[in-house]
This record gives sequence, C-alpha cells and structure tokens, in this order.
Amino acid sequence: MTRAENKLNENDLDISVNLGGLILKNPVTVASGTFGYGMEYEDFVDISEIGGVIVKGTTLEPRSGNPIPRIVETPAGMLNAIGLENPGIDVFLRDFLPYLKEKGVTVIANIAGNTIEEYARIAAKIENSEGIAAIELNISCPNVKKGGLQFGTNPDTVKEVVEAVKRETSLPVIPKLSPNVTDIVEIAKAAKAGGADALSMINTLMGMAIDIKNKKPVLANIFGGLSGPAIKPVALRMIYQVYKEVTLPILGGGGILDYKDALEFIMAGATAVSIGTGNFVNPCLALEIVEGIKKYMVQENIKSISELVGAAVIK
Amino acid sequence: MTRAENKLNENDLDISVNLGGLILKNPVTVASGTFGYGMEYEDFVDISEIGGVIVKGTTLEPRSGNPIPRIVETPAGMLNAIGLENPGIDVFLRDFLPYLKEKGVTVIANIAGNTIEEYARIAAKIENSEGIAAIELNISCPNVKKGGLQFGTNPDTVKEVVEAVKRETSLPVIPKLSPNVTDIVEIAKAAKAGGADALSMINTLMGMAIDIKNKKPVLANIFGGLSGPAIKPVALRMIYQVYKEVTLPILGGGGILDYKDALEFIMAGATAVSIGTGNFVNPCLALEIVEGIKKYMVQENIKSISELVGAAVIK
Amino acid sequence: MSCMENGLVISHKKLGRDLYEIEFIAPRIAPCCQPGQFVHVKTGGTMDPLLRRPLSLYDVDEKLNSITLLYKVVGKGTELLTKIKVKENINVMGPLGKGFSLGDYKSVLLVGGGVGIAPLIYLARVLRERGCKVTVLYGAARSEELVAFDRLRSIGVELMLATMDGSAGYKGLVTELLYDKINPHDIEFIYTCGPEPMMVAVKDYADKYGIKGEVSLEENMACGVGACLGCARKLKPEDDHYVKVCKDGPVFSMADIK
Amino acid sequence: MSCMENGLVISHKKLGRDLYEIEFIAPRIAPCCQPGQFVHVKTGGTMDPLLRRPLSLYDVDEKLNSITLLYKVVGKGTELLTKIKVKENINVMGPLGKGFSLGDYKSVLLVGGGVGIAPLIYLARVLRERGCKVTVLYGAARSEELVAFDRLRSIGVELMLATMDGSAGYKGLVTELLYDKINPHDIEFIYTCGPEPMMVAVKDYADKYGIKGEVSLEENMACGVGACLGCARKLKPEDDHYVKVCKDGPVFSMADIK
Ligand SMILES: Cc1cc2nc3c(=O)[nH]c(=O)nc-3n(C[C@H](O)[C@H](O)[C@H](O)COP(=O)(O)OP(=O)(O)OC[C@H]3O[C@@H](n4cnc5c(N)ncnc54)[C@H](O)[C@@H]3O)c2cc1C
Ligand SMILES: Cc1cc2nc3c(=O)[nH]c(=O)nc-3n(C[C@H](O)[C@H](O)[C@H](O)COP(=O)(O)OP(=O)(O)OC[C@H]3O[C@@H](n4cnc5c(N)ncnc54)[C@H](O)[C@@H]3O)c2cc1C
Ligand SMILES: Cc1cc2nc3c(=O)[nH]c(=O)nc-3n(C[C@H](O)[C@H](O)[C@H](O)COP(=O)(O)O)c2cc1C
Ligand SMILES: Cc1cc2nc3c(=O)[nH]c(=O)nc-3n(C[C@H](O)[C@H](O)[C@H](O)COP(=O)(O)O)c2cc1C
Ligand code: FES
Ligand code: FES
Repeated sequence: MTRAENKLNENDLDISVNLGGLILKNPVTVASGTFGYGMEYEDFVDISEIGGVIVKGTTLEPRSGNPIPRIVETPAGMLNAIGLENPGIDVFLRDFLPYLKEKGVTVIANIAGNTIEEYARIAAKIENSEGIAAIELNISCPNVKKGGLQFGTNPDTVKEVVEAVKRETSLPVIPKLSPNVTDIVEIAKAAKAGGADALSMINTLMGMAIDIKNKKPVLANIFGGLSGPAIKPVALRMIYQVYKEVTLPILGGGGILDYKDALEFIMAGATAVSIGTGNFVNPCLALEIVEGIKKYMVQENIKSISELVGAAVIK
Repeated sequence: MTRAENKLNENDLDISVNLGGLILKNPVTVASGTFGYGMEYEDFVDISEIGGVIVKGTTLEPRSGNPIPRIVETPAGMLNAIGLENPGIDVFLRDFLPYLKEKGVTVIANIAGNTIEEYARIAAKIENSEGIAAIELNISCPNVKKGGLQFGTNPDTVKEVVEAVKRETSLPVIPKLSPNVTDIVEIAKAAKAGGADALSMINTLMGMAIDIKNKKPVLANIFGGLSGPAIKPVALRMIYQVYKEVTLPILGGGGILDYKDALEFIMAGATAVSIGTGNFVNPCLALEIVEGIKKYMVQENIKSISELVGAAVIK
Repeated sequence: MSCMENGLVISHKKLGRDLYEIEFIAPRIAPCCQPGQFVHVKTGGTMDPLLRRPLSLYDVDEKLNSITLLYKVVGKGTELLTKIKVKENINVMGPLGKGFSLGDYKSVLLVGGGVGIAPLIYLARVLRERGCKVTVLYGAARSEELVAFDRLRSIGVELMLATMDGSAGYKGLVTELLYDKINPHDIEFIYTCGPEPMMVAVKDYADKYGIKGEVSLEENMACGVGACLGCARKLKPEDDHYVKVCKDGPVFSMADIK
Repeated sequence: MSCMENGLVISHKKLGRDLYEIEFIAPRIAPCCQPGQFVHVKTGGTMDPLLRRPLSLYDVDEKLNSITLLYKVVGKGTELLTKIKVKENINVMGPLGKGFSLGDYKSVLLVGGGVGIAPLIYLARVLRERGCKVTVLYGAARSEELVAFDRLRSIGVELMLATMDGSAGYKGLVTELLYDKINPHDIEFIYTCGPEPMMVAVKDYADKYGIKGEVSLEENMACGVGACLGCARKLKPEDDHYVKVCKDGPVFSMADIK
C-alpha cells in the first residue's frame, strides 16, 4: 500500500467524543466565564461549530459581582475575581438560552450555589427547560464568599452536591474540580461516588498580585483565580493523576493556547478540552484547535480521537 | 525642610533583617537548588554580598538524582525533577562548606530526609560544624519518592519533623512549605507549633509536561516542580494568607525576577525573599534586586525595610 | 461586524517621546468603524504579555481601508508594539465598543488631554465632514506632546492649546480654558477623553451650563467584547450594577456618570 | 573568568534557510574563550521564553574582541534571536563549559554534521594556527546547509563534503566518508559535533582504529554553570553518576562515552 493510499482524509476522522453521555461533535469546548453567553463572539466565529459552549456561571438569584479592579495580567496568565456576576438562572433561561438554541449551539450550563439546596434548585430549573446538553457544577470558584471554594475542597461536600444535583436532573453532570487541594484524586473519587458523569478540571489556582505603588492588593477582592498558560503544567499533572485512578471521562483545560497544548491534555487523559483565557488572546482559537487536531490526526494516521486519550499515561 | 535635606542617603538605610534569629545583611537570598554551592556563580557576582545563600538540598547519604530529562521550560516557568542529586551532608560539610566560610558567605543549609530521624541526624551533623547560619527544612520537594512531599502536606508530620530538628540544633530552623496543599495556613500553624523560627514559602507547584511527539511525559520522573514567574501569584497569595494568621517571619519566593517582584513579596508579608529560577535568567539578579530595593527606599523616603513588611496586607 | 484581522503595517512613526503612530491596512475592519470605537491589539507574538491591549481609533482612511492608532508607551505591551515594522502584520480585533453618538449638531466642543486626544481626531474629522463646527481644547504636559496638532489643523477645527509648562498655548490645565475661552451658549454638545480628573472637570462644566456630552472611559480589559466581565465599572457610586466599559462603552453619556 | 555581558551586535545575517550568523562585541568574554565552549544567550527581553539558550562559539575575533555564533532556528528562542538587529545588544553569559583539549597533534580529523559544525570552525582555526593539519568531514542534508564552507576554506583545511541529496560532495552520510576517504593512520585525534547518531558512528570508527577523540554533547539547560543539575547525563548507561553537560562538558572524551 503506498503512502498516499494509506493517508486518511479529514472527512474520515472521528473527532466526536462522549463525555459521560454528553456527545460533542468535536472535543473542543470554551470554558465558563470566558465566552460570555456565546453571542459576544458571534461576529468572530461560528459558535455552533464549537464542540460545546459552557456559558458564564449562573446562580439562583442575580449577582452583581465583585467590586473592581477584577482582573490583572500576570506572567503568562491572568487573575480574575469577577465574583460570578450573572443575571440569575431564570433570566438566563428566558433571555439568553433561546438565542443559543436557535443557533444550534451545544450549550453546557455552569452553575454555582451558596448551598447544596441552591445547586439542586438551579438544576431542577434547567431540567424543566430545553436546549441545555449538560450541567457543569462550579464547586471551585475562588471568588465568592459563600459556596464556591469550600464545596470543592472537601470530599464529603463534593459527593453531596453532586448527589443532590443528580437527583434533580437527567442531564450529564460534570463537577468542575478546584486545583487548590492537596489530593485531587480524593476529590475526583468523591465526585464519582456522588454520581458524576464526567469531571471538568481544572478551575483556576488561587493567587494574588500586589500594587506596590499603592501598597495594596491589586484586586478589590484581594484574591483571584489564576488562569492561562502559567497553570498548564499543574492542570496536566492533575488530569494525569486522576485519569490513572478514576474511570470517568475528563474535560481538561487550563492554559490551552494552541492545538499542541490541546493534544497534551488529551494525551494526559482528557476526553475533551476547554479553552478559557485563550479566547481572549484569539477569539477563533477553539475552531483553530479543531483544525489543528484534524491535521495532526491525518498526519499521524489516527482515525479516532479516542486513540489519543491518555496516550501518554504510563500505567 | 527642603526636599534635598529630607532625602535619605543609601547609607542611612537599614536593610538588614532578622528572620527568626537569622540575621541577614540584606533581605535577598538565593533559593536552594538554584545556586549550587555558590561557587558556580563566583565569576558572576560577589556571593558574599548576597543576603544569604541557601545551598542545594542535602541528604544524609549521597544521592545520584533522577533519570533524565530532568527539566523542561514552560510558559513563564520551568519544571524540574532533579531528585535531590547531592553528595550527602558529610561531603558537603567537608568539601564545600570551607570555601563558603572562607568567602564570608551567609550560608543556609537546606536539608531533606527520608524519615524524621534522618532530618534530625543531618541537623545534628550541622550543629557540630561551623559556618552555617540557619537550616531550611525541605519538607516539600515533589521530586523524591520517599520523604519529600508527604512530609509537607500533613500538619502532624510537619510539626513532628520541625520538633525533631529543633531538638538537635540551636540554629534557626526554617521549614519550607509546599504550596500543593488545600490549606497553607494550617500547615504554617503546625510548623509554628513544632517550634519553627521562620517559614520559607513557597516551594514548587507540582506539574508536568507532555511530549506530544513521543506521546509520553517529558520528564523521566513524570512529575516535576513548577517554578518561575508563572507561580508568583500563588506564592504571593499564600504568603499573604500566612502573614495574616501566623506570627512568624517569612522568607518569601516564587517567581521573583526583579526588585518590583521582591517588593510585592515584602508587602505581602515576607521579611526576606529568595530568588530561584531568576538566577538562571540573570546570575546577578540577587544583588541587582538589593540595589533596586535601596533606590526605591530612598525615593519613597523609607528608612527601614521593616516598614514595608506586610504593608499591603489588609487586616 | 467586528472581526480579527492581520493588518499590514504601512507606516509606523515615532511622534515624540514615547508617542507613536501606526497605520495599517484592515480591509474587513476599517469599513465598519465609528469614532470612539477601539481595536484590541496583540502587541507581540509570545505569551508575555499574554493579553491584548485596547487602543482607540485615531483615524480611519475609508479609501485606503487603513486604520491609524496613536499610542503612548507606558508598559511592556506598548513597548513591544514599537517593534512592529512596516510591511509586517499587526493582529487586531475590531471595531469594538460603542462609539460617540453623532447628533445633528451645528457646533460642538471636544476636550482632549494627552493621548486621550486619539479618539477625538477621528471624531473631529467625521463631524467636520458633516458640516459641524468643531472647537477643540487640547492639553498636554509640554508642547512636544501635542502630537495631534497638525492633524487637527488639517481637519479644520477651532483649536486652543494648553500645556502645563506653558511651552505652547495657555499655561495650565486644559480645563481652565473652558471657563476662560468657551462661550457655553455656542456649544450644543461636548465630547471628552483624557485623564479622569480632566473629564470630571469637563463634566462639571457641562452640568453647570446644562450642556449634554459624552466621555470615553478606560478600564483594564481581557476580552474586549463583553464576555469576561473584567472591565466592569459602576458609572455612579450609588449604582447597583456594573457596566462593561468594552461593550456598553467606552463612550458613555455624561448624564450617566458621576 | 566568565561573566554576563551585553554584546553590541555588529553583524547578523541569514546564511540559508533557518541558518543565521550573528557577531557581537564582547570585550570581557571574548578574551577568555576556548574552542568548544559556549555562551548562554538571552534570546528576547520578555518572560517568554524565560530561559537562556546555549550556543557554541562559532568563532572569536581576538583583535575585535568579537564573538560569532552560528545558529539554526528550531523553536521560539532561536526565532526571537533573529529579531535582534545590528547596533542592538545581545545579552550573553560566557564563556561557559569545558572546551576541546588542544594536544600537540600534527594531524587531526574533525567531523561535523549540520549546525554541529559551529564549534569545529573555531577549533579548526586555532588548530591551524598551531600548525596542525586539519581534515574536516562536513555533512548536511543539502548543499545550501553547508553554510560554513567558505570559512573552512579560508581557514585552510582539507575539506570533504557530504550531503544526503548529493547536491554537494559525497551523496550520503558524512560518516560513510570516514571509511572511504580517511586513512586512520594519518589521524592522531578526532573531534566531532553533530547529531548523536553521527557522533556514535564517529566514535565507533575511532574505537575501531584506536584513535582518541572528543565529542561535544547537548542537553537542555537552565543555568549553564553547573548550579541546577538540569543538564545531567550518564555518559555510559552503566555509570552510576551523572555528569553536567554544561560544566563537565559540553566536550567529553570519546573514551568516557558509550
Ligand atoms: C477603550 C480604550 C482605548 C484606549 N485608547 C488608547 C489610545 O488610543 N492610545 C493609548 O496610548 N492608550 C490607549 N488606551 C490605554 C492603553 O490601552 C494602555 O495604555 C495599554 O493597555 C498599556 O499597556 P502596556 O502593556 O504598555 O502597559 P502595562 O502597564 O504593562 O499594562 C498592564 C495591564 O494594564 C492595562 N492597562 C494599563 N494602562 C491602561 C489604561 N490606561 N487603560 C486600560 N488598561 C490599561 C493593560 O491593558 C494591561 O492589561 C486605551 C484604553 C482603553 C480601555
Ligand atoms: C552546549 C550547546 C551548544 C549548542 N550550540 C549550538 C549552536 O552553535 N548552534 C545551534 O544552532 N544550536 C546549538 N545548540 C542547540 C541550541 O541550544 C538549541 O537549538 C536551542 O536551545 C533551541 O532553542 P529554541 O527556543 O529555538 O527551541 P525550543 O525547542 O523552543 O526550545 C525549548 C527548550 O529546549 C531546549 N533545546 C531545544 N533544542 C535543544 C538542543 N538541541 N540542545 C539543547 N537544548 C535544546 C531549549 O534550550 C529550550 O529550553 C547547542 C546546545 C548546547 C547544549
Ligand atoms: C474572566 C474569567 C471568568 C471565569 N468565570 C468562571 C465561571 O463563571 N465559572 C467557572 O466554572 N469558571 C470560570 N472561570 C474559569 C475558567 O472557566 C477556566 O476553568 C479557567 O480559566 C482555566 O482555564 P484557562 O487557563 O484556559 O483560562 C473563569 C475564568 C476567567 C479567566
Ligand atoms: C532546578 C531547581 C532545583 C531545586 N532544588 C531544590 C532543593 O534542592 N531544595 C529545595 O528546598 N528547593 C529546591 N528548588 C526550589 C527552589 O528553591 C524554589 O523554592 C522554587 O524554585 C521557587 O522559586 P523560583 O520561582 O524563584 O524558582 C529547586 C528549584 C529548581 C528550579
Ligand atoms: S473586557 Fe471582557 S467584558 Fe470588557
Ligand atoms: S544547566 Fe544547570 S547544571 Fe548544567
């Protein structure tokens, strides 16, 4: 067989993935809080072609978010302390979701609550509406006082919150793990025990910056979440660890800026990836990464993306 | 009084610091594992002028270190998995220390053991020799299988290991905390309870990189420690948290590349700072930072560096 | 429609200390531009700096389809920008944000301070083309920094200068000219961009005489398109919600701010 | 003595696809250099890339006190290096490492592959100045990559070329020339630098005929001075300790490697 015959055509490739019941047409999603409600980027990219759009974190009641400054650039990264500014789940379902549904976007909701009860109530509201493909549970947002981080750092609460949400919904439930923990595998196992269908990792690392001119923290909230390429090595390590120990599909992200980064995540064990801060650098990034992965697969004669998942993990 | 009269002279400045009994002529040290035994940099800089030289991590027995590759560059950082290659404490004391003593260097030993017993034995050996000003306890090295990380992530062991070392030495004992924990304050408190004289923070974040060409981890050790500017926001956050809750002087570091970074650490609560990866970028960095701090103090009319320690911390 | 485009740089000059003017061809962005909008610029090819930098449209050449920016070097992003050479590309997203309203005014006042003059140049030109009389108060620290002077003259505006050191025009704050030289009854609308204290003084003046107007605000940005909520700002301290400077602005009505 | 120095770039040329030659004045470093040593180069002014890049001394001009480097663009560090212009500065640490031994040989053989020729040029010149007969086998993929050809000719060495595509000299691996063209009895010492398989083949040849020699090795580096232990390497698989390529090398005796 000559080389030419052997070569795959881009159309022969199977790049769709199954993330615990959530079927994505391609493995590249955009991360919550970095892509608004999709429409903000509609001029730049056909958002329906993105594997999945994870919309801004949504709470039961509207939230006005943290005081400013809320963001600051850091070496190869940024800190944010948005504080979950959002119009609340009802407004989201009423005013934003219809647009996304009409566009044919694969929508993943990202929800956060002050209490386990609140998580469950938001999930119930989502269950009763249409057009959302899965629920990502933000149990790891470092920027809100109540709820937020503490849910994600305690295995028992992680299990409970997942259970509570699972009871209310038939959609795939994907808890988003906080990297600010001693043992990520323990948390991942707790999420699994609670009935998680997949895991999203990682959320931001908690960090801060100091304004030396005014001798105070730069962010009004003092602490913020570190994202971007700076955290990529930590994200890869945690995904690798969890992939080895926990049999749940992983939605991996943290610092992805090109298709090579995405392949690193996939080879470390991620079934799909999410692009966050990278969207700010290049609003077309998600689709460029899909193209890059396809080219790579053709070159390497890999027919199905699933062949690459965990390929670098030494068992 | 005219402005000129008001202005401080560089010679009037008090930049010496007291780090739990360890007196440093200036607040800038070089971090363990990034400055060898000092002599490697003697051509580049007068090493006796550096606030303190923390030598390469030393164990009871010689260690040949990890297989290669041991390092890889990452966005605004690097991963290392050296694996504590070192000639052992006896050889260090016999062959390397005399040179440093003769040069008049303020030497801080950095020690690591497989067991608490080993830490104590190394400390005892140091106690019986001369020319070492303080002991930094590496309870956080992510690159060795035994000992290393687990010591630093469990508050009880942290307390125990500090106690054991304190029993053997009259030198200031400075445990170096791992950032790979859920609650850094809890660990800092445990170190204090064990009798620590100061805290060194942070060691590297555990991370990894994937070689997509060969579909395997880049580092032979799989995981490595992430250092450099990438981790600066995390380091600052942890120092800020600990400064607020624990009354021990802090030796702060993680990603410092210039005097402004150093001032961020000091204002976040560090009494002195350590330069690690920055030495590789600029071997003269430590002394350039001392100069930068002095200029800043003159400009801002700050007589004593102690006025700046924790200046950005909101109580 | 906004988009991301690699613009071919056709001119890049230093105009004065730390002040540069860069012009590039942007066939997709240029036709959609409005005065007061901005582009979000990738200043270098690496991850340091990581984020884009927002820069106002200084002028747009509708025939050439070129965009000109006026920028001041203040940090590493703008420093790197100076390295881009003619014939190389500059990657920009744009046009972004809500620009100035262009009412049917007969006579308006523009007050610009320092590099804040940038969006007012494009605005002045468009207003003049609509037959509006345009008076410009233009201030800076020193005369060398009044780098938009020639453009303003060629646009044909009534121009008054102020410098802190008196090296050109009035010696003092540009806002002091408001009370000295401007007859409020001649002015239907005021546009301003510059340091915040200057804009506050302009708003005070406008309020005093009941003149409407607009300001162009700045806030650190990540996305530039309203997605990240990083550039949030309360227009009045008592407001309970935040606006997004990138999307709801950067131009806001003076009536809405405090 | 080594030091860190900002070298004034006096020449920077593209020699062929991805191959560049840069020359800079380094009054403190240049006088201390030995063939086989390297400099550790800051390729850009930002944190990306963060670390320096090691590059061999390609030649040193003792009168000008200039250093010339030959480098191949393979990634972002070397890519950024191409942007440094004449009259700008290049920040380097050097000279670093242990260079080639310069025994009192009458006739030696140098085998260089690709950009691995770099340290052998400086070596060849110094050896020639000491009156040693120097034979050079120089291989590359294509003739255009034999960019050191003119320098080698002007140094006055016996030169044999090999290219994989036959576009210059022998068609095939440069190491095949060893057995075809070299009389082992004429050679007292062999120096080699290039891709590892090439150097292994050279060592096999040297071993076969009992000729001593040296190789120049590469390993990723952080500090470049022996402080970080990042460039460790076992010279033989059975060794139980690591050498530091930056400090104990980059030149090692063929007898020590396997
Ligand atoms: C809508 C808008 C239009 C602007 N138009 C112009 C213009 O036409 N000409 C011009 O010279 N400048 C303009 N600025 C300011 C310009 O964006 C900043 O000077 C620039 O981002 C500084 O980047 P740096 O890397 O050089 O500085 P650094 O200080 O290194 O930047 C660090 C961070 O602070 C942010 N930042 C710093 N200063 C400002 C600022 N004044 N406003 C917003 N963010 C800032 C940067 O974006 C970056 O995230 C505008 C700002 C905004 C928001
Ligand atoms: C002692 C020594 C002398 C050298 N002399 C020359 C020379 O004269 N000319 C020349 O073109 N190249 C030389 N090299 C190789 C050169 O250092 C690398 O090509 C260069 O570091 C690549 O950097 P990059 O950012 O372009 O590539 P990237 O691939 O982006 O670099 C990523 C990382 O890998 C490291 N790296 C990549 N390739 C190599 C390599 N071959 N050796 C060591 N580290 C590498 C880089 O230093 C960096 O840390 C030498 C290497 C060593 C160790
Ligand atoms: C501005 C900003 C806002 C974010 N908001 C949310 C959010 O609402 N919910 C959430 O789960 N994650 C949020 N994140 C985290 C991202 O979804 C993502 O997990 C993180 O940024 C790491 O990926 P990255 O490095 O690719 O950005 C936010 C991140 C940024 C930068
Ligand atoms: C190559 C390398 C080797 C290191 N070896 C040690 C060590 O032996 N003992 C130790 O406590 N820390 C060690 N560290 C950690 C540093 O001392 C420092 O805590 C860390 O790199 C963070 O600081 P930085 O970002 O300034 O490099 C090492 C770091 C590097 C990069
Ligand atoms: S910069 Fe992202 S919302 Fe304005
Ligand atoms: S590069 Fe640091 S020891 Fe060789």
